[in-house]
Amino acid sequence: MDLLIWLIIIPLFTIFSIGIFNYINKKFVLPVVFTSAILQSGIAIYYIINRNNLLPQLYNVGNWQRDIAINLSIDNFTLVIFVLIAIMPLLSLLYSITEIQRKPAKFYLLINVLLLGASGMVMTADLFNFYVFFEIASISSYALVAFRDEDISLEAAFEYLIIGSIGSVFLLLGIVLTYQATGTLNMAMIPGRMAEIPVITRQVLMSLFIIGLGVKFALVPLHAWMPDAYQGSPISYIVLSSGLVVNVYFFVLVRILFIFFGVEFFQETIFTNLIVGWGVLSMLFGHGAALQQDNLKRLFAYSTIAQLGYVIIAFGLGTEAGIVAGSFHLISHALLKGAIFFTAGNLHKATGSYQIREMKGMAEKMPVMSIIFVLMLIAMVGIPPSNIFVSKWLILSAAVEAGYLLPAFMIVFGSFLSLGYYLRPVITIYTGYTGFPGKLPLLKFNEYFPTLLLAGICLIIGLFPGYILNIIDTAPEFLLEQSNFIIHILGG
Amino acid sequence: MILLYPTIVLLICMGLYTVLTQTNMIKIIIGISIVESSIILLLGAMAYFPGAAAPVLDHPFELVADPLPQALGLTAIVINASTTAIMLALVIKLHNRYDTLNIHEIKKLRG
Amino acid sequence: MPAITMNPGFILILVGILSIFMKNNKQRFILSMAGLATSLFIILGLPEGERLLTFVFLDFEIILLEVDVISRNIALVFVIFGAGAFIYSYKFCKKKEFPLVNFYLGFSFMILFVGDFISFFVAWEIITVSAFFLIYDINDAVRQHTAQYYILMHVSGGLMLLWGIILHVTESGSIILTMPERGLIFFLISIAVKLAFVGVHTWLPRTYANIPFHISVILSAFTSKIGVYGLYRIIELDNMLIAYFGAFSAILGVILAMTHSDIRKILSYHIVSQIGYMIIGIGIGSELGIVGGSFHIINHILYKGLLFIMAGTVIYSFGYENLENLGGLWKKVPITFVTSLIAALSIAGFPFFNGYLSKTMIKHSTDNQIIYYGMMIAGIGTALSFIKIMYFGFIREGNNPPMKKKPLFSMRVSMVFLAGIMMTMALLPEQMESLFNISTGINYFSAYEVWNGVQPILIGLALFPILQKTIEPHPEQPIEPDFYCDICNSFIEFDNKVSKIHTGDMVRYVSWVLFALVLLLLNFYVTSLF
Amino acid sequence: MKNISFNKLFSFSLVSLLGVLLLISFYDISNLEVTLSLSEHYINYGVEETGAINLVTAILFDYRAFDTIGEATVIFTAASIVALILPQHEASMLKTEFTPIVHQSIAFILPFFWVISIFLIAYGHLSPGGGFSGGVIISAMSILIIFTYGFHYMTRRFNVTRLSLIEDFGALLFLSIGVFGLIYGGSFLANSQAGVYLGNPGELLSGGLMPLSNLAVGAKVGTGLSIIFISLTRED
Repeated sequence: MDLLIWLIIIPLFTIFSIGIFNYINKKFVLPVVFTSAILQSGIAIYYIINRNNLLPQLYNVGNWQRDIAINLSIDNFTLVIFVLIAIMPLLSLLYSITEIQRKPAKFYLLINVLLLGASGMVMTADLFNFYVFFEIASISSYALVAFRDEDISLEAAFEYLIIGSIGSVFLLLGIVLTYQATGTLNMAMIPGRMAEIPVITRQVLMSLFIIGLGVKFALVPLHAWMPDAYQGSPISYIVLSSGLVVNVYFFVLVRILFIFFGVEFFQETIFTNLIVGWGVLSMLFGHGAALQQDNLKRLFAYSTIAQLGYVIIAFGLGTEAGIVAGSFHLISHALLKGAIFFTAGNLHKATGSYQIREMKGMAEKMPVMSIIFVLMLIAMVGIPPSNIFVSKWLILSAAVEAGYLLPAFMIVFGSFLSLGYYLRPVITIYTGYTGFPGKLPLLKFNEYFPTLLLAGICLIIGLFPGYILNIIDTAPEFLLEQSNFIIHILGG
Repeated sequence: MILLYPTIVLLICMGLYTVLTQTNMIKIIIGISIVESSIILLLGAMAYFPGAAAPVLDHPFELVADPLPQALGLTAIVINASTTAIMLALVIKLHNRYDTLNIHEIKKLRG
Repeated sequence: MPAITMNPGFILILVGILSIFMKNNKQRFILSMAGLATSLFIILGLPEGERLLTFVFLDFEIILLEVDVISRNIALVFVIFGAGAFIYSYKFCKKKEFPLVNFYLGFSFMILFVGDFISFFVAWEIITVSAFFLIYDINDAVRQHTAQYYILMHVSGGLMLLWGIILHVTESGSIILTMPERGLIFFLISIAVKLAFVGVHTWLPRTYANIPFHISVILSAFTSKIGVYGLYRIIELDNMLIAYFGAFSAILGVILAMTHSDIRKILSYHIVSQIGYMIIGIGIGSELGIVGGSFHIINHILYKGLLFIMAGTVIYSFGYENLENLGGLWKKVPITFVTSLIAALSIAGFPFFNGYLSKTMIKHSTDNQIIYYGMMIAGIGTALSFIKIMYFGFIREGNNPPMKKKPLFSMRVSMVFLAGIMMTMALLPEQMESLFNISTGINYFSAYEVWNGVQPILIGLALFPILQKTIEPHPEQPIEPDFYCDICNSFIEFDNKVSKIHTGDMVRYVSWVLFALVLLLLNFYVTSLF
Repeated sequence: MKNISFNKLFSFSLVSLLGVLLLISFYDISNLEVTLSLSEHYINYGVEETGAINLVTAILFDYRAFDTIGEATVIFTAASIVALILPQHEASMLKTEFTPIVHQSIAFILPFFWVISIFLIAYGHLSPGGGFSGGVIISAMSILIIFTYGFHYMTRRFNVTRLSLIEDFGALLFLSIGVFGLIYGGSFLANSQAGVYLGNPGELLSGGLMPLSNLAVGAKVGTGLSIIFISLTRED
């Protein structure tokens, strides 16, 4: 059954109808939003479970021939993001029920737009259609950053908007030039034409794609918006952003690079070295800047930048093991970072601030949340038996196998640096209690449940990584072998 | 035709230079709009061949302009307009809060 | 009775989880003792030399149970000392400490019996983390610093281990715990951190002198011994270089110990020195050497634990631990005095005490003169520093501090228990050898051996009046900054610089984007020219 | 002062370097021999396959209708974002008073605007125009009304809530056209492939569901842009 189009139709329906429901009766909004979120997760889970007999699947929008239509496709590499689509949006929405008090209908609308953009970007096999979904996701991100309506969130949103627009201009330029150079927008037809173009032109197109998308997943030095944006925005958005959307942008860039240009091309032009080096730079820079942040959200934003550095290194290796390792790290980092952000939000309920120094003595007031927070921070360093340990193990062994000893060692060094800054919140939370003004708010079900669930999932993945590895171990087939993807889209 | 690409590149550079050097937020937005428009100009230029007719086929033509970049351009225009609207809304809001349009005075986030 | 094939560590981990739900210390204590008894029962019934409890993780075979003589004997003494430590400390342990100590012990047991690198690394790291939480205290800034220092040091060691394992695994394709084929140096660095080798030993005195005495009892008995055990399991070199390093460590540790005057600092530096003996034994690599080294681990756990218990009792009863403030204690706490005298004589290697046996074994395992004399010098230093503790602390009639609290009954029980076990072991050398499946043929109680053992102590006694000026007690700082703090500060400097370039100026960020694009394009265009 | 000039110099060199590099690559790309297979298909078979003679509309509403629904979502989102960011205030930013001549002439012109926009939307598949252009002219009407008669006059008739309801229904109409294609044509947004009567190319009722899509998009774009404009002009 072609359920994948419903991943587009359901959020679209929610987006368009939420205003009407809100107009009729505000009570209708939540059920509608949650039904749609549950349906979307359900579809993702359906594809994950039935991956062996359903995938790869192709959907022709408008029923045209495959070479002229916009195609939506799900292959085994897409499942990496589907794991996140199945988990993150629902939990993020659940958490937002209490967090978002002002104009909740608009918030749900924007979140659905974000989801629409994310699933569209992942599934589409048409270059310009990808740009449309890219803008859909970007536009809602800008608004969600500004959602809290504070000075800093507005400032951050404007900053993100400026940098993001510059990025998307270059992305559009890249897409337009690709069309001019190849005469087609179908992602499966581009590789064949691309091979006939001179090397330098291909490299120009590649750099335009890298800059355009790199802005979005905070590739150093295009990362500056991320800490600012996270500092001012609601936790539910941050979780969705660092847990899904950022990964989607990265995913698409990887797909574009590998499918359009091919891994042989990278190895011929020493591009692999460049991208691995860039990953190392990203990682060290992120860890370095995080070391003395006093705001938890900023700190974790920098740490997200650094963690994506690991993923960049892993994918940059261009080997099968590297891709599996990178995908695994993408997933495990997203889940763990989501749990950490939720916990930070819960702690924030008591202190009213995200400044680390204000969190003094939280351990006495919120013992369970504090211990979970601390354990997750330690897990983030890669201390076993956390899922990050497994993913670091995979990345390290992939890098060493591919002969990249120095980058691999930098990963180890980066873990050490990250311990340095994860210890600071730990130390502060477990430091002498100075007294809070007022009463401690009680945590509601929808606040602690997502936290505990994500933490539990992380632990289970850490102990039994096979569950996730089984899903993603066929991912490299559709990335390293261009012909697989082309045959899948265009038919034999 | 010979000056087409230099014009587009010049427009892109002008826009980017505006973004980099102007301090007024509205002017920065204008700069970004210039860059975006120049890319739409590129799309339009790609569609055109010397002597081609517009792609409205009410009777058969020898040579028809490429309709696809035009459609893409239309989409891009709409998207750019939406982005610009959001930018302007944010500028209004920022002006209310910070009481300035100078971008160098809006620096609460750092570090 | 059927033997249970199970890694005894799991029992204690389970006990640790259960003890969270217990109501008071007595229940937690009984539970922990029951856990230790079960572990003892399991350890005695474990089959040797088989690889059991295997399962597959990431295409690798995890071996959770692999027993040999040495690991079983060390585990036995872990059980004995664990029991002693629990008896000693259960009255004043805090609620959070019971589960943590149980986790700590559990993973220490686990690491003795695992047979592959992944579970070795897992246990290695969790030991660090649980020790971090044991050291950490919510209301004490010094302990917070200490804990931070401890975990940074140990995790960097652990990451070195991970790196070494990765290198080894990609080279050999197997994770069975053996001599690494590649990246040996990283294994050595990691183990050096864990066993507090000279140079990376700084965490040890800093930690053990600043935490509550009952926790230092536990930590001092296990942490560095696990490092030595790791050395034995991983490094199979009959390399004299390691033995030389061991001798160096033994001498330097003892010199550092002599210059301090906090009891626990002296004891801590002594660990560095005693670890040197174990490294010598394992570095020599002959069967006798390894058995001597691991026998020394066992002895050292007992007597060093007992000495830390003594230090704890002194702190508990008098409130001081700097020798400057102590004196004439032997009348007030006679049991403590007698038992710690036994421990001090053991550590100095006096004949008829148990340290003597293992030191003699190590001496017999090599003909190398440098090592022989190195051990001799270290022995003299050991004797000197324990004469220092005994003299200034217990015998000298100086400022007699008033006794605040009488030592608890449970404390005295544990001291007598441990001293009794030590004496039993000391007087039954043949049985000890049979426990290790070895027969050395050394006649421990012959006049020649006894004279050899007594020599360093006599020299120490003779030197004591001469060196009294330098080893006179003096006040001490709890935390002294060192080389590693400077490294951390340089990281923070780097971070300041990184953080400063984010000025909040959007235009600057845009220019970074353009700069990156230009750089990328230029790179491609320039490389295309060549 | 010195600092500022350095900044300008740096920016200038950065931008001009980028310009040179881009120019080189533009010429590189324009010198390539390319077969525009996609466009050739549209030009050769577009009319007979979709029933619309305006190929741009055929692409927008049939071949690549999926892009269009995304684009409609962008406008929709932008409108709600602008309404979200800018709070509801009473007074208008535009305080200009016009003479009766202006009032009268605008009142005279407005029906023509209306006709033009309806024409553009209805004949979108036959002549240059379409839902987007028509929608823009509708929004131009509301801009004119606000300019000349003031903000209150406009909001008395059409406030933002009511406009966004219209927008919602327009968007839902477009979506349901897509779902219609899914049910009858087996694929989301299937139009001419869904077996809908295409008519003779050149007639008003041709192109299958295209006029209906144009209508939906026109309503959506017109109200969306009006909302954006109304929200932007409101101020304290």
